[in-house]
Amino acid sequence: MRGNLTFDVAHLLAGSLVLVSFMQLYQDRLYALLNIYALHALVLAASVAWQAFVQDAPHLYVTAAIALIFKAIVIPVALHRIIVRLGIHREIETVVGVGPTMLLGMGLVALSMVVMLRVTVQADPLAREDLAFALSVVLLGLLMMVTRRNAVSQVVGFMSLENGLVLAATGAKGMPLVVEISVAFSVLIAFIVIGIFLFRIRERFDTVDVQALDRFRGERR
Amino acid sequence: MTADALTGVLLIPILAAAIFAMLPGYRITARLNVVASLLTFLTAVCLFVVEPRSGAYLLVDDLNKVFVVLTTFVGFTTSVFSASYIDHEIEIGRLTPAFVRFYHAMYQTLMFAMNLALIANNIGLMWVAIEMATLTTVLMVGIYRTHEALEAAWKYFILGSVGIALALFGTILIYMAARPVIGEGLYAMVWTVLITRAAEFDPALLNVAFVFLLLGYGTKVGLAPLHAWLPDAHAEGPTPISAVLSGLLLNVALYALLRFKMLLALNPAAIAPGPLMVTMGLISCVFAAFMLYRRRDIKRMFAYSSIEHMGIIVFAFGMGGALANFAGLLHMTMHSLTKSAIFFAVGHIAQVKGTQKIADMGGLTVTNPVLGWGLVLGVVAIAGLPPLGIFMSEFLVVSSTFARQPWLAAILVLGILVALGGLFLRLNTIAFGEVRGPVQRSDASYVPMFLHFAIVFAAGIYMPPALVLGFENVAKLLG
Amino acid sequence: MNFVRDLVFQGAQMLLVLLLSPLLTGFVRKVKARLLRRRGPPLLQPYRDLVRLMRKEVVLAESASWLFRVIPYIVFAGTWVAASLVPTFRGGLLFSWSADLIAIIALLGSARFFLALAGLDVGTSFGGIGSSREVMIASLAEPAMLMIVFTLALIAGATQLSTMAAYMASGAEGLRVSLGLAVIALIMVAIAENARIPIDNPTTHLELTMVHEAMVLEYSGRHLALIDLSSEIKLLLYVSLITCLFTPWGIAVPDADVQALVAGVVSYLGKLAACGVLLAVFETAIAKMRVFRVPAFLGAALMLSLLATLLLFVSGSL
Amino acid sequence: MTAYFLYGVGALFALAPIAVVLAASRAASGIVYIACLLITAVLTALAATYLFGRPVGSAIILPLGLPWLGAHFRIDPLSAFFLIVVNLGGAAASLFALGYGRHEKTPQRVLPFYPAYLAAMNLVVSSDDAFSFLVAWEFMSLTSWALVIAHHKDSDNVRAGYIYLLMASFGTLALLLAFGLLAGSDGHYAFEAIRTAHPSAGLAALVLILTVVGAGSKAGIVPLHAWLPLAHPAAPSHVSALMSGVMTKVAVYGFARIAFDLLGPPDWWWSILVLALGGVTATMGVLYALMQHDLKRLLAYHTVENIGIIFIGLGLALAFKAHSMAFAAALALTAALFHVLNHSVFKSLLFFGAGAVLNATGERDMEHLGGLIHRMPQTAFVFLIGCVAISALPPLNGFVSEWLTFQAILLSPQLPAWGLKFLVPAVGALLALSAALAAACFVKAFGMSFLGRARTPAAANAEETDGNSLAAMYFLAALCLIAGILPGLFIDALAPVSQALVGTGMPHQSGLAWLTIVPVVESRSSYNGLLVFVFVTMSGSIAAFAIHRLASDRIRRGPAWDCGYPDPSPATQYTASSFAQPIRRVYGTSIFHAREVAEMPPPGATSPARLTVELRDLIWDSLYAPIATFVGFATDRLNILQFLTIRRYLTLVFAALVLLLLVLAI
Repeated sequence: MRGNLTFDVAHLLAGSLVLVSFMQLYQDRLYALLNIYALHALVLAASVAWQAFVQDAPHLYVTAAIALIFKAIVIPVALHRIIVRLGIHREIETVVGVGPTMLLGMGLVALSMVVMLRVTVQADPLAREDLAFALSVVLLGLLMMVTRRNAVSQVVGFMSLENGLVLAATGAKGMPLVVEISVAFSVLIAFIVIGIFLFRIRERFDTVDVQALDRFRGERR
Repeated sequence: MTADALTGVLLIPILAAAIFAMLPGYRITARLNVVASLLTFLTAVCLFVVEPRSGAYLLVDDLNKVFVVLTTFVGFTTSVFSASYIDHEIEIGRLTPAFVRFYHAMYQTLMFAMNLALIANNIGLMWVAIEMATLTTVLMVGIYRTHEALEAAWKYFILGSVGIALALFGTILIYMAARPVIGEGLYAMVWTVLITRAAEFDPALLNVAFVFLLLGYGTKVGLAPLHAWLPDAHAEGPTPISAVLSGLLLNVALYALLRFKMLLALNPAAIAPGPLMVTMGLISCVFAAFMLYRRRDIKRMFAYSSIEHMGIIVFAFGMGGALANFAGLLHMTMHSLTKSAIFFAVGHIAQVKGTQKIADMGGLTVTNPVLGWGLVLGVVAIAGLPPLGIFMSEFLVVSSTFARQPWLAAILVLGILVALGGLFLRLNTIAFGEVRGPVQRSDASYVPMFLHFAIVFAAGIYMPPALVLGFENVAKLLG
Repeated sequence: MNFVRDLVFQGAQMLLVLLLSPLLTGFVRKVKARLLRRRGPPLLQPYRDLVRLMRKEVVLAESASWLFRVIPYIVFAGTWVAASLVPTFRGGLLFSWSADLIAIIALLGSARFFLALAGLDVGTSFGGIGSSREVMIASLAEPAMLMIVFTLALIAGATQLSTMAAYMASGAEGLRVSLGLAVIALIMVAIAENARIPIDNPTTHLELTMVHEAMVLEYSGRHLALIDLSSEIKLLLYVSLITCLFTPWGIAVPDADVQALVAGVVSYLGKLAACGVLLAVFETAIAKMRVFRVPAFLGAALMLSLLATLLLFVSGSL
Repeated sequence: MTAYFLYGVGALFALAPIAVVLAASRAASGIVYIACLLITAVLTALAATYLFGRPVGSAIILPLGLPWLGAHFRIDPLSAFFLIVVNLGGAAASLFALGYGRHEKTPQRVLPFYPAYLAAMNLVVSSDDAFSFLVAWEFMSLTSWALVIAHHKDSDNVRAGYIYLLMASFGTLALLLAFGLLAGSDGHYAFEAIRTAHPSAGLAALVLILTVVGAGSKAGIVPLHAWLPLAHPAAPSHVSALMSGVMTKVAVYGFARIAFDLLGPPDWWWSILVLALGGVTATMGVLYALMQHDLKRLLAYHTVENIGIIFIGLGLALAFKAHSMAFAAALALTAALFHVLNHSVFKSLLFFGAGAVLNATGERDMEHLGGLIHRMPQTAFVFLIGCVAISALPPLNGFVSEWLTFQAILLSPQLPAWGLKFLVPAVGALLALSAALAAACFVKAFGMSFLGRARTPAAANAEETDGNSLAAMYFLAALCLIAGILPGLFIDALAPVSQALVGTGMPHQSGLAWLTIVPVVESRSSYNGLLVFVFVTMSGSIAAFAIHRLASDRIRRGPAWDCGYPDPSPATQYTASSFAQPIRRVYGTSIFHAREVAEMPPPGATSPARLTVELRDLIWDSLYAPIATFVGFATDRLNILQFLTIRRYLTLVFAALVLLLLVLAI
């Protein structure tokens, strides 16, 4: 019975993470996006905590805490302030419309299911389902990165991608170094956020202004 | 003793990094940098002398011995080059002493990270080390703090981060595949354990894992279409770093890829990793070859040439078989030596001419014969002309492939030819023709450059039997 | 003994072609004149011309080099040697084996090569015109000639002229289409090679129509005499060649008696006369063509000869 | 035996670094060239003693090159013959360079590469495994590339070198693929192993095609010849001579080695390919040459022509060999190889002459020369001999080898294959056409450069070239004559070669009366260059003697007659392009799309009338230009990838990921 329950709860949490990823894809305002991301991190924290509980792995609580404090609170707040500071609180420019993006997302989820469900059943079913969801989250995060023009939303995409990784890592029972990895990734994200702030990257990841790109080392034709 | 050598390879750089971070004088750190690199190299050579012992974290086998020695050797010669390069940079005020201090510390940290990645027995540790190396180089690429440098570093950083993430996902998947067989915990990530049980792993998981690892580490190797960070990072960073990037870091990532390829090859139910690697290799080779033509920045051009050669190497390993693996290994070694030597030359040339734009340099063999002919020699070597080493490896790759897969070899040959055309097109304007750009003498040290060329030349003519034996063992290991 | 006899005949042949060639030219001129209802020059006029030219001093252009003075001798020697290797009245020439038909043609080619150089030596515009047109004509005539040789050689199984003539005389081959095509082509080539109408006009001095004459415009005195003599020998050579290959009747065999030899000489003279008349009639009946129609003419010869070769495979037992 | 060669090659290689060190000093050029001369002379003598003596193969394996293979070297009759060609040419070029090289402005760009180049060519012909062969082959290209761009200030030279290197690498890669097929995937690269492995028919055909492409691009087979007329003239003249006279022969060696030796018994249709290419090459080469007015480029195009002739001979030999007609094959092969030697001799001679002219006047353009026979009589004389020889006129050597080729063609009706029966006569016609055109072309070359009146002050003030250069040229001219009048000696020397390649040699020639050569039987055909030479000389001398004695020997100098309108300006002479005009009209209108545009100023206008000739190189336009366009197009398109935003790069990564996952899913 307990096995069933653990499976169901983990399944529920992981599924919610995918759902929240879709919600992110749907957002077209920055503030709302940040809020949804906080929710994403929250679900992750819950999922990790549940895994910690299930696996009897207390160190995973650290990861859950990081997710909760750093990702659900600190980062969204910091990004919020950056948006205010840089004055870019407007609508998100998407490359592809929301509708097609959602469709693409569906396709990706289906893809990850197909890929992962080929894994033989002898592998831990929990891991198997978990991995399918994690892969979905990773792919959706990547999709977000490539369909958004705005730097902040791209960062959000990267962070949700990374959440998928943490989900996968915590789902892998007994995997060493999970905490270290989640810390390392948090540092990485911090770097990115600082980078955005330092380099005043308003519009895109790429450059401060378009003219600089044209000067770009004479390589421009 | 073995443990000493192993830990020495790691300890010397990391200690040196710590010391350099604290030492104020940049001249002394430059000298010390050379000494530390030399020591690391000598320690690495010791690995050959003493039979190594593998633990849960560190591993020495035939495969990584070659890589470690190559890495530490090029690290050493690059440090020699770096000393004279940095002197000049400070003279013209492009770098301040504080940055140089940071630079040397980072240099040793990078060496540490690469060595760690190479001798790590744990795939998680290997991942960590490679990411550490990546982040270190990001910092070094941006060291000039010009707009372009920061931009290149930023691009490298973002693309690298995604690569990191993908590689990690692959690593997790490998663990997941190994866990039911080996059991939970550390040993499911230990390479020596994984390799013995690989046949029992779940093939579907392995497949997905390999896709992620191929893309994740492939980003570091610079395979097209994941290469985008590479040309800019090479072009905008300090030249010693370009040399290390092309000569070493790409190899380290490739090493990781090879490890996982071996793992996959042992599982008969999993997809063959060969065709994937062959495809990526061919795409990279042909793509980079065409990209050479429109280059206006000399360092970026050679960066694309690195992509091309990485493509060839990955192709060779993808083809597999004793001959192709041998060729791939040889090609990798030769490419490391040649490309870093080319960057040594290019660094001095850029300093003499005060620019990296090809249009502003010309007739170099007239104004600076040694540098100019050095570059000519380098391009001749990298284009795969005899009697230099790359010719031998290309000969082996192509001729051994053609009998098996004629079309693949034909495409590869096309790439090689197109690349040769691109390289010589630019070489002609740089080395020959009318003199363009400022004319000044270069008082740089040519020793590292010609040392590399001498080795490459010698290898093209005569390979010592011991070396051959070593390579053959590795080739067998790679299957 | 045989050797001495053969040597004597070889010498006789050499002298014969040398002595007879001006006569042939004179004969053709005479017949042509008669056809045009003129009286024409005497039959022996070419000999007189040669002797007079030889006695005159040479007026040499200031820009002429040593080569210019040597070339007449080379041209003469080459042509003469070539002509002396073509059987006239008696087959089995002693030195026949020193050069086969291909070599004979190449010898004539050498002569033309040097003559064309002579046209350029002084550095005048007319010399250039002559040379450049000559080499253009030769570039078509020579391959045609070689293809004819090819046809004949395939039929006779040899390129050795004595062997070929003997084979033809034996009548083993009978009539063949290829032979017919070859003889037409050979006549066309011969006309071109000897600078006859309609390719060139040996008597013209109208500047823009000259080919051969333009080339030798700067020659005078003994040099001119040699060059004229060479052209005359060449005409004789081609006539001998055509007759010995296609009308080999009467040519004495190597060990023939006196009677046969006399018959050989007589028949040879008869053939010469017949050819001379035919040539004269032909030249009178036709107008000179424009220089740039020459390629079509010679191209036709080349095609005919190639066709002759290919037809051999179809019709013959080869 | 082989060891001595390797010592020689080693000595040549050792000269290269010495030359680098010495380059600055004045004596460098002398030292290097004398050393090269000595070494190559010794090597020639060695190879000759080998070929004339009792040839036994001796192999040497050095622990160099491919590790588990070693570098194999072996001298057999074929390589010995080509060693003679290489070293003879090398010796002559070194001798010539003793004088010519003194005028070199940047000796440091020539001297180090020159001995290495010679050494590489020696290595190609003596190597006995695929790897050494290709290393030497490509190294030969590389060193000659360096020599081509020795005068790099002229951007045309650099461009020529670029195209050359590309084409050379293309050829090497084709050969590499060929060897890859021959060696199989296990890498049996030694020739010994390749010989015993009999490839299947399809594989052998592919190898042959690759060999034709690989060796042919080096030799200058049309349409792979494009680099040749650019690169050969760009090098210093003694190097041009080596490239044209010798290196193309090394390429022929490569072809002969693979097609006759390594590949086993041939298929008859291979010869169709080789013959057709040979015929087209011969004709196109000479037609191209006729359109040139750069003396050295004209010579380079003639190399293309002669390579065509050689390949015709090789193709015939293949055809005969495929039908087991060993004697005919021996005849064709001997003809081809003899032409190899002959061409190397007279082409070197001609390039030396062109070099002497270039040194004396600074001009390669024939439109700026003229009248040099007055200023440089000796150079003119030897150049004339070269011209006669290359035009295949008796009694010099060029004629003999073409004559032998014709004799081989005449044996072709005995071939059973119908395709060959028809093709060979057509090829014969092309051969005849190219011979006739070659004569025309050399009338032009010699006439425009040496005859007539000087067209420029440079030509008017030229000085006779130096003694060393003249000695080299006289030496080669003498060789032309000797090979022309005593061909039997050379044919006999070639007997072991054809013995080795097609199973039999031509009948022994030296014992025949009067030194005649008889390819098959005497009643069929025979040729005696000596007698022809003696007859012509005698009759010419007798005529001269008789006329001078009996008639007149007086000479008066006067102005030229020129139909009464002599013009003192040298500009009224025929120029090179006007000389070629009739031929251009006949052949060029279709092959080169030649067009003459006449600009006539209206009456009263003072501007000069102009006649411009437009030629199009259709092979370049239809084969090379599209490639260049394609590369340009592809690079332009792909170059966009350099300027994408990070997001787009990420999209690429994303696409790759999704694609690979899709592959897994399906």
